[in-house]
Amino acid sequence: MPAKDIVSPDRRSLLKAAGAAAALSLAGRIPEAEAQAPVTLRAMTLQRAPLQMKAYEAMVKGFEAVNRNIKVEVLPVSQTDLWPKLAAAYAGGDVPDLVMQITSENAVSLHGQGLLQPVDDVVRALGEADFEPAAQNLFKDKGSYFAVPASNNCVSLLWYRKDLLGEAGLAPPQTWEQLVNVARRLTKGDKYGASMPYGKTAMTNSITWTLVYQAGGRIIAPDNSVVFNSDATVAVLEFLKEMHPFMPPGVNRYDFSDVLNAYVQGTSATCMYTGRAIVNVNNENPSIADHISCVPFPLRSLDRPWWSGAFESLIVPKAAKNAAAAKLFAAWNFKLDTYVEFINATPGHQIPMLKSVLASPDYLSHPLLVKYRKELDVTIDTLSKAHATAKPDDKSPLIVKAGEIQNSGIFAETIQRVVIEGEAPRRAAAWGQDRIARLMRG
Amino acid sequence: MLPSTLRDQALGYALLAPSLLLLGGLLGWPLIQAVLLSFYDMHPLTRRVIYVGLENYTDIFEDDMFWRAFANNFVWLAGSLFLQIGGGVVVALLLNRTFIGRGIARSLILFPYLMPVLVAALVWRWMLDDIHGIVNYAWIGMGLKRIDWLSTMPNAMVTVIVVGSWRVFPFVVIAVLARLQSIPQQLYEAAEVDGASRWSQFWDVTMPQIANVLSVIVLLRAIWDFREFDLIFLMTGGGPVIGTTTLPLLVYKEAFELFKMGKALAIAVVMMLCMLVLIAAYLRSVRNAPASEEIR
Amino acid sequence: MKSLPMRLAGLAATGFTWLLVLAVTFPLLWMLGTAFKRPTELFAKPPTFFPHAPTLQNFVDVLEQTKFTIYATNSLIVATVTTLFVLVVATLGAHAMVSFKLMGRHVVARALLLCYMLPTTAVLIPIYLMIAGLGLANSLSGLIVAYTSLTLPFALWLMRAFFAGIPPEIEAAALIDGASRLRAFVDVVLPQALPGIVTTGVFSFLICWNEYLYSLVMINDDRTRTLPTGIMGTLVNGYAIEWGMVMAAATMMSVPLLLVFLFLQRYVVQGFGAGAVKG
Amino acid sequence: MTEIALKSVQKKFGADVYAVENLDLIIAKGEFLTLLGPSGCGKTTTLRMIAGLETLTSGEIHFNDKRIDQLAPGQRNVAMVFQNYALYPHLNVRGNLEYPLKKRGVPRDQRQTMVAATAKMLQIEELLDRRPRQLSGGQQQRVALGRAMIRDPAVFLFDEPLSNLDAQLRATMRAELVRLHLRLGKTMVYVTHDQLEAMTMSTRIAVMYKGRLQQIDTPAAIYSRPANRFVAGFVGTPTMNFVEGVFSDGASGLEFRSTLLPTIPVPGLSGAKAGMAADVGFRSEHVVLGQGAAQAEVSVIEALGHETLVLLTAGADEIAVRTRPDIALRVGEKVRFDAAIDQLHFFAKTDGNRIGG
Repeated sequence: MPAKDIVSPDRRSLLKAAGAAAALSLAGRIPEAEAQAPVTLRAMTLQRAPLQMKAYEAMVKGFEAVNRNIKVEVLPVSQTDLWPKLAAAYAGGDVPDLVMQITSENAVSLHGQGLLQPVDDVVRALGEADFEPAAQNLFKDKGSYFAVPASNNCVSLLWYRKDLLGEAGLAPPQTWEQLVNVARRLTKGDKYGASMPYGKTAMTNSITWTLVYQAGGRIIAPDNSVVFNSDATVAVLEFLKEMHPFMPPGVNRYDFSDVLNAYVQGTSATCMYTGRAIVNVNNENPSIADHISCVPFPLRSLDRPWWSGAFESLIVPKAAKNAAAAKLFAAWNFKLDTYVEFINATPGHQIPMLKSVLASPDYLSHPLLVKYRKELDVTIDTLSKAHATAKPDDKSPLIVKAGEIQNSGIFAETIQRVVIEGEAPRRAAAWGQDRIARLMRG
Repeated sequence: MLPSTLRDQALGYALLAPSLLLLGGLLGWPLIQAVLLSFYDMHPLTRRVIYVGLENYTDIFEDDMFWRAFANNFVWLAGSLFLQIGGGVVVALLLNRTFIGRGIARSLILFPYLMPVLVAALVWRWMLDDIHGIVNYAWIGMGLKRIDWLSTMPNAMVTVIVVGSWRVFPFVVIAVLARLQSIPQQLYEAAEVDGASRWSQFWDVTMPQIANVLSVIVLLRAIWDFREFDLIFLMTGGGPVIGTTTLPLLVYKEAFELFKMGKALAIAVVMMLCMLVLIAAYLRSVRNAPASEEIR
Repeated sequence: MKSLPMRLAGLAATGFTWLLVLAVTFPLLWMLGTAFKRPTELFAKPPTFFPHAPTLQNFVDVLEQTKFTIYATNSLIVATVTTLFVLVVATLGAHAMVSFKLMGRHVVARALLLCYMLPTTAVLIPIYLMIAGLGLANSLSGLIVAYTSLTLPFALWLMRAFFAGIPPEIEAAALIDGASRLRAFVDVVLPQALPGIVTTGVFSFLICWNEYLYSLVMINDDRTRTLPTGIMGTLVNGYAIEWGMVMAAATMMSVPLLLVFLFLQRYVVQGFGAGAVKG
Repeated sequence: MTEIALKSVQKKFGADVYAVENLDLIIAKGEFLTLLGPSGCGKTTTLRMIAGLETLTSGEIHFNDKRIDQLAPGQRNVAMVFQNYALYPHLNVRGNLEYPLKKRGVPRDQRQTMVAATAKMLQIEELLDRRPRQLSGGQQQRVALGRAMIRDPAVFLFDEPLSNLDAQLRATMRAELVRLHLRLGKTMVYVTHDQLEAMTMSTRIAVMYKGRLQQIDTPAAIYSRPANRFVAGFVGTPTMNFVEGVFSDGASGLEFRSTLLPTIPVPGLSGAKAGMAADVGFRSEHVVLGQGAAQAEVSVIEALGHETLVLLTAGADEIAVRTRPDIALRVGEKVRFDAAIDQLHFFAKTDGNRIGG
């Protein structure tokens, strides 16, 4: 496929993605036969808000126009359903060719089971050096990339209401202790101080890592032993229990959407969430749009900073039937115009993982990002210091069962035991330890 | 030409064949597979299959999660049966009277049964919403303390039982109502002549007449409720903690969240054995019920 | 003429009955009310029962922002095809079981009962493996196969009870009048079984329309999702539950069904009484 | 006209339950034969085997000289009227009458004339457009008859067709069926447990019990010379009186002794011999009150108007007596009675068979 076919006269599309796709095909990665036969590419995605789906449509349209023999089907899946879906898909031999925006724990686990194809060619074609260093570090195992870093989002933020904190004379909290205080002070009648997840949900499971790391603990030690039952975990459980009365009554069932909703609707004065708060507040409750801001999520102790990023990536399963086409489309994901359209479908939520895009005016010119430039900078800054939960620092080995652990629901259950059933944190931590150990054995 | 009897038999088998083939292929074979695979360790992603003998079974019997789910299953079953049968009989008795708008009332009462499970779950979740739910609004309006209906115990279990019973009690109403309508009026007249009170008319005339139908309904509902998945999953997802995790939910969790297919199937097999006991009881009760000569 | 206290008691009972009926139908009414409310009214205190300013916006949003029509079409296809297929198979099978004295029919009846009562979750995994093996994973045909496994035992069971209730002399008379067995079945047995067929059809359609677990596990593709998983996936497990939209979707998913039911009520109630309970 | 011959017909249900056991039966051309017996005696099974609705376990059935037991019901040219009429509920009367004609490929216009003629004959013309459930029992009965007649079958089979009608209508229909038989002259087989129907309508009656044929004869012969104790007891109202006793040798030859009746001399009763236990049977109309050696107490008096039934008790025995309506008796009164000596029937205690001619 000659390169000039791909390059549209549009200035923005002259950028690297198209070039990368061309490089891939020119390098003869697509066998002649496959290039000729019509192929349906099944690409699963975990980001599926309506505007994101629209952005995908545009992305696919552009891709199909160039690669006339490839049809792309985008399969949206919720975070909660991902694991069952994958189980069913693998068990049934009906594996997607590409999974987009999969969070790092899940990508690492699939890699740990030896289920992923190396994607070095895609990463190299896009320019390895352009990726954030943490991402390079995370997805490169034994010298080879098992996932293409795609975007990041930062749940490790605390959104707060400037007006409410100001009225109460409170500063944005930096430590757990301060957060408890803020939450307590702002809880009055139907208004609550904070919003965090306590449900048996994906969000509860995913933030537990962060809190344990912040408390100085780990879940899996570098030697792969389970160390969940620690003082740090107990501290986390106690913190969550202390916070619980300052949250809306339904918090025991909260997942991502509920946590954010409580803040957006004005029910809670603060919430733990990604930059999506920006767009949701502006769409659903503009009356508070001028009063929102965020800080990095408070730490247990200021001398031990730890924040997490989702490190969403693109992966190509080994069992994919159209791996070459999948890689081609993976590279196409980064074609600047549609990439930015996708990222900014939820402005502030998805943060590009390519340095060049992060600095590009195409990205930064979105009106909401202009308006909330300060909050965006907090997000970007926090993410630059953030790690993936499956690799809490650059030196640690990958926790190859991170996905299994997170999806098992053990975290949420441990928390619920303490907060809802009133079990002693130490006992609950021991229970969680035992469950995780069983899981690691299996 | 075949003799007519043989031709008839052949035709009979031909008519039955599609049913038998489909049942065998779609249920018989998977059932055998389920039992076989329960002796294996099976990972759905890697499709690695290792024979482990009885390990899955010893595993679940040693696991307190299993026993909690087992207990939950029976709490759910007993609660649901009690509510839907009790409620169903009461409503059937009320609807059996002559009153204004009886026809409409009889139609309306059936609606919950026809509501898709998902719709039922969503409507109730909305009504039970912590802040904006109508239930809590009314509850607090009556001067009562706000209640967390779905995420503390025992509230969550009670709530799913109430919602589950709300959804299926019309089944009991219709079945009982049909029976009530066939009770000869003379029996009541005789009782009245004998000076029986309303209450004793109910116990001495009505109950014996509907007892047979009731016993069949109880078992039928028991068998269906025992395996209920959708409603509980959609209402609570098995939470809080594992407060409303019944065996079907545990099977789902083991298979699709923890990836222990073998263990999940072992639990399913144990469930099936429990069901067999219920089915045996059902068969016996049907055999004793004079109205039905269906199964002999 | 009844005495005054008796009449008062009767009146009280009637009042209580209606109160109960309204309480039972309240969730349905609340769903309808919510579906027509604007977001501001949704969270109003005190809550309103009848929307002050009814709007169709929620419905428009559901239809425009989600693939509701696609999900509904899929559900309709899956439920209709499964129901028709199962009705044909079960009608023939039930007739064979009731009016042919086949060897082993009692064994078949037992086996049928067992199938009828199997826990779905137990065979979910093997059935899924089988459907995937047939290359039907992630397709409507795969769901049709799965739903056949759910509805066929039930349909056979119900239908068998209905056929058993048809006087055998009617078929015998047709045979003597010169009809073949098949002809007699078509001419005189089938018309008698019609209420049973309608009832069975309604219930099997309901089962398919409602089913959640198989659809959740089997379908990845948004374009082949059915209503329950589609609504759950886009409106509930999304990034924000918009109750107005959820209730609008729920309304569209359930109300047509309720109307169809009202239309067929006579048959269906008969079906409950006759088949479902007799076992 | 068709002669029906059943040759060693057997019907087994399950491993060893005989519904019909070794039945040999010839039904003559144009005969009205009734299969009479209590429920479960095999009479309906026999009829259904003739119709082709039941298969034979062994044996053969012939219509004239043609073996038909392997033929489908529709190929036997029989018509059947069922107890519950078995009208097709979804067809109107016209449709019901037409159905057998359609199945035989009778052209439309011909069908219409035949329906009209049959309806006229049975006086159901105004019912032609009604559905069966809109008809009374008697009307349904006529339609069922019409459906049987309309195609002029070789054999008519009736399975208790009158049992769902009320008493008055039943009497009317009995007469009508007899007329129908006379007019059509077809071979008819009629199943009933009602002896009145059997006695009034039949050319011959075949009494069945426990799957076996007990006796086949004209109604008069069945009544006056029952072949065994079962037939004797089953036919006749009130039931024949039975008294237990033993044969013994007396002064003037063989005698029958019982506790209740005076010794009855029965010299030359073939098949009886001294020491043999037997029952003596005599019908209620053959008892004479106010004379004789036997004595009993009056326990019940039923005045029927044209006659009076009296029930006597003597020890464990009960004796029914038909007598004139003007008799003056009181309950509790002791009376003498006698049984007409030439109207006695003896049945062996061992097998219940009739002793002597």
